[in-house]
Amino acid sequence: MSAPVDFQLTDDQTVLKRGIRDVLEGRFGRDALRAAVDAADAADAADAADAAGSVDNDAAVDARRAPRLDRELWRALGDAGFFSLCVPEGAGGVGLGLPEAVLAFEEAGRVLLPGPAVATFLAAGEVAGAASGEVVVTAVDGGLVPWLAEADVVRGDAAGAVAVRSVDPLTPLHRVPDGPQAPTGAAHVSRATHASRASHVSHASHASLLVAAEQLGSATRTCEAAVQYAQDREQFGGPVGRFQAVQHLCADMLVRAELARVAVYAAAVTQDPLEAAGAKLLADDAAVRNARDCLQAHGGMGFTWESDVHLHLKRAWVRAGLGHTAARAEEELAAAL
Amino acid sequence: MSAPVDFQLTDDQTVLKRGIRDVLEGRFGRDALRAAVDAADAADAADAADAAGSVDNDAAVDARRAPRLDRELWRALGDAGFFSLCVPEGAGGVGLGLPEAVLAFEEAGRVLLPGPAVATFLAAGEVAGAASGEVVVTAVDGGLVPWLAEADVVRGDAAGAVAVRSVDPLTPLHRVPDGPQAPTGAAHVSRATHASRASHVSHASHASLLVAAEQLGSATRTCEAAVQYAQDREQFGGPVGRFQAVQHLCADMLVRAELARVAVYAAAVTQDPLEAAGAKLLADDAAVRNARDCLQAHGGMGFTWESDVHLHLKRAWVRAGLGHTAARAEEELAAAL
Amino acid sequence: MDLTYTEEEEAFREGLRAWLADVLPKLPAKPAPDDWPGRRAYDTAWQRTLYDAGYGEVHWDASPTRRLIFLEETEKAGAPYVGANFVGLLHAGPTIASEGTPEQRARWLPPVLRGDEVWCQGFSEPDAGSDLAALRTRAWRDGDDYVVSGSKIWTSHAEVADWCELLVRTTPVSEDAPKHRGITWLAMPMDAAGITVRPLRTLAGSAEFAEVFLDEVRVPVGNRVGDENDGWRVTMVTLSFERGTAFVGEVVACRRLLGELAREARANGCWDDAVLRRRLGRLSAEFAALWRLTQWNVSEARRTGGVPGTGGSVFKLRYSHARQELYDAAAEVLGPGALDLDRAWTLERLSSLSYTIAAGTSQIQRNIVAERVLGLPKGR
Amino acid sequence: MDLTYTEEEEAFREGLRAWLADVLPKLPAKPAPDDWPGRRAYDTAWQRTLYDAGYGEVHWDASPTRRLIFLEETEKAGAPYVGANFVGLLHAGPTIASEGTPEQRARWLPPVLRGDEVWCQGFSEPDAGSDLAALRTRAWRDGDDYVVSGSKIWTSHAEVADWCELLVRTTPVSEDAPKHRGITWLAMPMDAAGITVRPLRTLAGSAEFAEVFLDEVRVPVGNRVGDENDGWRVTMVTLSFERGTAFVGEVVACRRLLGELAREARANGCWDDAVLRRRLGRLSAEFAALWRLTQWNVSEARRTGGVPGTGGSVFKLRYSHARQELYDAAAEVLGPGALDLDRAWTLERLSSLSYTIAAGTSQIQRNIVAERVLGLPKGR
Repeated sequence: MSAPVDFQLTDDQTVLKRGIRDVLEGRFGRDALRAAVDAADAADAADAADAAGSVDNDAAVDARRAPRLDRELWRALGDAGFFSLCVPEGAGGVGLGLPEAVLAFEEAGRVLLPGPAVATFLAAGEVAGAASGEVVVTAVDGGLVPWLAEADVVRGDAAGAVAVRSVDPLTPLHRVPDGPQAPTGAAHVSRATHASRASHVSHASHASLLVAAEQLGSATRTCEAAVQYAQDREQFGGPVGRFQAVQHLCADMLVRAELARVAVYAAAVTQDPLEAAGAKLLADDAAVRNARDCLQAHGGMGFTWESDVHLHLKRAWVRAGLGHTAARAEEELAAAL
Repeated sequence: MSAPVDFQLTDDQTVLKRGIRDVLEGRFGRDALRAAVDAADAADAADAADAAGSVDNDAAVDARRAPRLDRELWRALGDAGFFSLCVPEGAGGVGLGLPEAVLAFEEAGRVLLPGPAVATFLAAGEVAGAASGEVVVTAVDGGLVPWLAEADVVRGDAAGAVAVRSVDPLTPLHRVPDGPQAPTGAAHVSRATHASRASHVSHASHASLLVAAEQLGSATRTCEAAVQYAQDREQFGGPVGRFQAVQHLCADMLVRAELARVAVYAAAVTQDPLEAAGAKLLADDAAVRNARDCLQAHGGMGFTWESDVHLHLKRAWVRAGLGHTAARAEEELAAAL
Repeated sequence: MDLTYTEEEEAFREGLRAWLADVLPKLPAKPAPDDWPGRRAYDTAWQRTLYDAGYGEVHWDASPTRRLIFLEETEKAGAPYVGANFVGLLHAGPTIASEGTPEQRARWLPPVLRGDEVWCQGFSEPDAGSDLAALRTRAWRDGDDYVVSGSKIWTSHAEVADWCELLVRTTPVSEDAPKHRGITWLAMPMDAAGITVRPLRTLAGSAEFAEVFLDEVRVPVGNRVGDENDGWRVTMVTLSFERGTAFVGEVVACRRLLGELAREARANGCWDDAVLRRRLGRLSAEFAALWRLTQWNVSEARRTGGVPGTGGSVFKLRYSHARQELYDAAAEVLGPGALDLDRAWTLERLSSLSYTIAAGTSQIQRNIVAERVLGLPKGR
Repeated sequence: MDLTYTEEEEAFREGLRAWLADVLPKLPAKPAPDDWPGRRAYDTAWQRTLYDAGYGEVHWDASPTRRLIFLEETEKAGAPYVGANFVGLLHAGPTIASEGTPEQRARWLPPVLRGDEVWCQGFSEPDAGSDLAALRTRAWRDGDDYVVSGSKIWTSHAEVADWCELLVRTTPVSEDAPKHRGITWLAMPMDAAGITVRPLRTLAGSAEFAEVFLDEVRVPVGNRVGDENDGWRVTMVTLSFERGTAFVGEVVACRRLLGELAREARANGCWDDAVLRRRLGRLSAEFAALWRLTQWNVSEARRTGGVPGTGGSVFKLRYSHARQELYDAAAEVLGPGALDLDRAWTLERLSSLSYTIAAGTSQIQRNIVAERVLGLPKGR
């Protein structure tokens, strides 16, 4: 007798997810995260000093020292098979599917992994060196280009891109002024192989889905962080987590994260572009609103630079602008009704 | 030294508001409200029986027995000066202003006064008999006509109006099919005196504001009812009002009602059409959401026919469709930015 | 993670579809909403039809996927709802199947499956709503009987039920006996002396529920399921069952309603309103995800070998609000038509107001999620 | 109900406008955000300018309407904010004015009005945020001094302040001395030995606040305002003051920001997006009503002859969320620009994240409204 519908992680998937979490937490745990933030911070301060000492021109702005991508981490992820997860075994990859990919990106979102991981992942098998983490690939996405200065390969037309002082200290951004808002990973492919039109559609849809998976990881993490803080923080003679107001805040966070989870996982299984758009919509919502609620649960402590909550919120804002925006997802879903 | 800005009720206004409340509660207290609901209910049941025994045709639908307007109550309100509050003293009215009118309509909304009070009030001084409550005036408003069958005078073009089985047991409704969605009390004035164009604009704005005042009264009442129930109802060994979840529900209700209150009062003082549109927007929101939250605070008890909560919700839905709808108010406010 | 159906399951689906296509057109006209004997007859006849075709036991099927397929296909085909059989098939039945003696199972389960007997539920009381364990209906032993006095509320189909699954207090609340102890589960015959049923009208104007007054009603001790004073535990089996698969059909229904709403919006011109259109798009994503969450919870329940757990609270929280939002969106699409009780949407909107209250308010559900799922300290 | 201004008030407004038009263009350039001595100098110079022109005492004016006009007109004209003078003018000053001895008032108030001395606030502690009364910084008597040890957090302008209004615990918490008793209010000179100030960086990247560490700092007993152990009552005067008129300028600012946002939306094309346009329309209604609520609360306060009461909680609850919603709408208007720290909106959006937390979280505000305004039983 064959297996019935089983919309749960297989044992292999659970092991894989755990393994990726171990790699990521080992290579990019909290200390590494804060070190990266401090480094980006120092670069920003140096830029500010430069800017103060020079006339304001585009060249100066462009020269801003963005946070450095940790190439060693990138190669380590490549070695662990992170980027080649969906590359066929015959082509040297791990040969797994989109469901495994969303689990990996969920973990990446959880630890706030910096770098254009989605673009590099989608380039693996198409751009030489991407799968191994030797070559860093980014893509023009909705008028934004993350990590343009650090990337070896840029997909899409980044002509005229201007550096932006990014709200997320770990995601340097460029804007492509007035360009067509090309969907992620699609349309103009430069410095890279061309792909078929159908592949463009699935690229765009997969990119949205993988970003959604990152949002899911972040939403889950901020929910856990709020719960942890509510258990630890004492006010009015006991943990604040015994107050219904805090309990209900946390409960709503879990509901958002769990709804996003099934949407992301199901879209990965069905590969239905509409389900991917819906997953992005719900995951954006979960990541942004959970980060906000996590901050609220933390009170003043969440407002400090030392807390990680703001890093989740800022990254969630950046990701909400990549792939399907809410407006686009809603319109596509409505059109299909 | 003259008085500084004093955005509070004057002593006279407080006395007036109290007096109107006494009249309304004396003439249309809770027993009268429930008797009116029962009567409307019996009429509806009779209609249903008729409908079951006949072929479905427009004549049968039109013959539906709507709730009867209490003419005695209407005349009593007229005697108390309710409808002639803003009619100049020289013309036999009370000679007060719009601020006093919104206080009166707030009280009317509080007790769920049935009947086309806003249209009759606005017709006082223009339509003979309206001021005294002898003549009942209704108006075509956004495709709806409340109390068409009972009204003596209809303002606006109600040609082809079709009876609707109204969700609010105390507000019979007709729809004007596919007609232009004329603003309240405006455009085509039939069986009544004509008025100038400027007067139309202020009519429409005043109508929205008076409906908003009714919504405010309802929002205040449901907030009070929720608080009362939370104090009385015991669950888990004490009043449910000691639970933060219930406390915060009630606090949010108060915030909505108080914001609507200052918006309605200020619009009455300034007579600014934009402030009136904003007041309608906030008062609709307060009335509908407070009724919903009041129902939630009441739990299962709020879901019974015997509770008054649903009467507030249903009336609030009807009022939200009269005068400025949310979409129209938002667009007008945006256009002025 | 797998969302494909096995050949067996697909065969089950195909067979069911074919059977529904054959049998549904032959059904008699639906009875009027307030014709309780007529509704009982209609609903039990449908259960008998299912039983004769081999689908009678589908709610108790070991395969949750088959249950899912059954609920999905019957909803899509517009088949009758479980109706008067609800408590028997989805509450009392599973409780008896899990906790009853072999004799009790033999006595009560087959008539439910055949549509011969109808059950109602006597749990809630006027003073024990969210705080169900605070129930006060008393029962004391008198020979081989329990003698029961008190009152119950929100009882569906009380007028036409044969049996009532009844929670009674057999030990008064005290220091030694906290309120969750001292409760006992009884099967009460609805024709016993001392039972008065009074219809309870809801804000939707209908009398879907009743109050049941009990004045020294005698219930044989043999009608007790589980031990005396162990009724809370026995009940919890039923309640988690309720929160698990009970909503499958409703999610399918919501997705259908959303489609109807889009058609209406396109027809009446308000599809051009971007605010409304995007709102419908978002609801589409929500209900698609709720459908996946159902599959997730069912898969999880099968894995853990038991009834669905706290995942049901997560589902119910989001579902109940999303369904209310659906009707709010519908009201925008209908415009003035949203005030018309002759539009089915209007009555459904009114009914939906209970979704965030019935079977545990959203506030209670959040408490459950916070304390049992997230492990936050007991609320205060 | 009256919203017209008297001739006197209109004359005050006209005079103020003319004076601002004359004086504002002559102001020096604004100092950099992290140039604390520069900011102190700029802010105190502005206060001195106000003082010399007869506006120095406007925050303490008996006429709340004049305060309202002052805050409205200075915001509209783009005048400097109260800045480093905030605590002196709006917290410590009013407290001393209300609770201090004649000698204390003579010592501390004139330098605040003249912009000679700057105050900071030492209330919050790392372990006493929402539960302010749980503060642990200890003070014990030693001769004519209190000796103070502990730490404070969220202290603005600590680096450049002359004085700190400090809350300390003078009696340990016990059965006999609940936490709200046993607190004392002290004016601590910031140049005393034992004080360490460490900048506290916020998520916006700036160091608007500091932590203040106190290691056996000696504060003369004569610097105590109010009785020993009566500091909680003394403090409440200040806190309700803070929640009353402190937001007038901000509401005016929000209405200006909304106008700027509409202009930007019209320029960049997203005005065609009905979802966004209607959102801005709704926010316009909200801020108009919040402005009216300010006038309402101020009028009420004057009538009751005291500082604004619980109406401030209603205001703060709605205002803090509405302002966050304004920045969310701004982010939609700006699109990718909302991720750019060089757009002023982005930093302001980050700062606004504290609005629902600082000076009493929204959760605490709802408790206050529920218990003190609505009279619900003490929460649990």
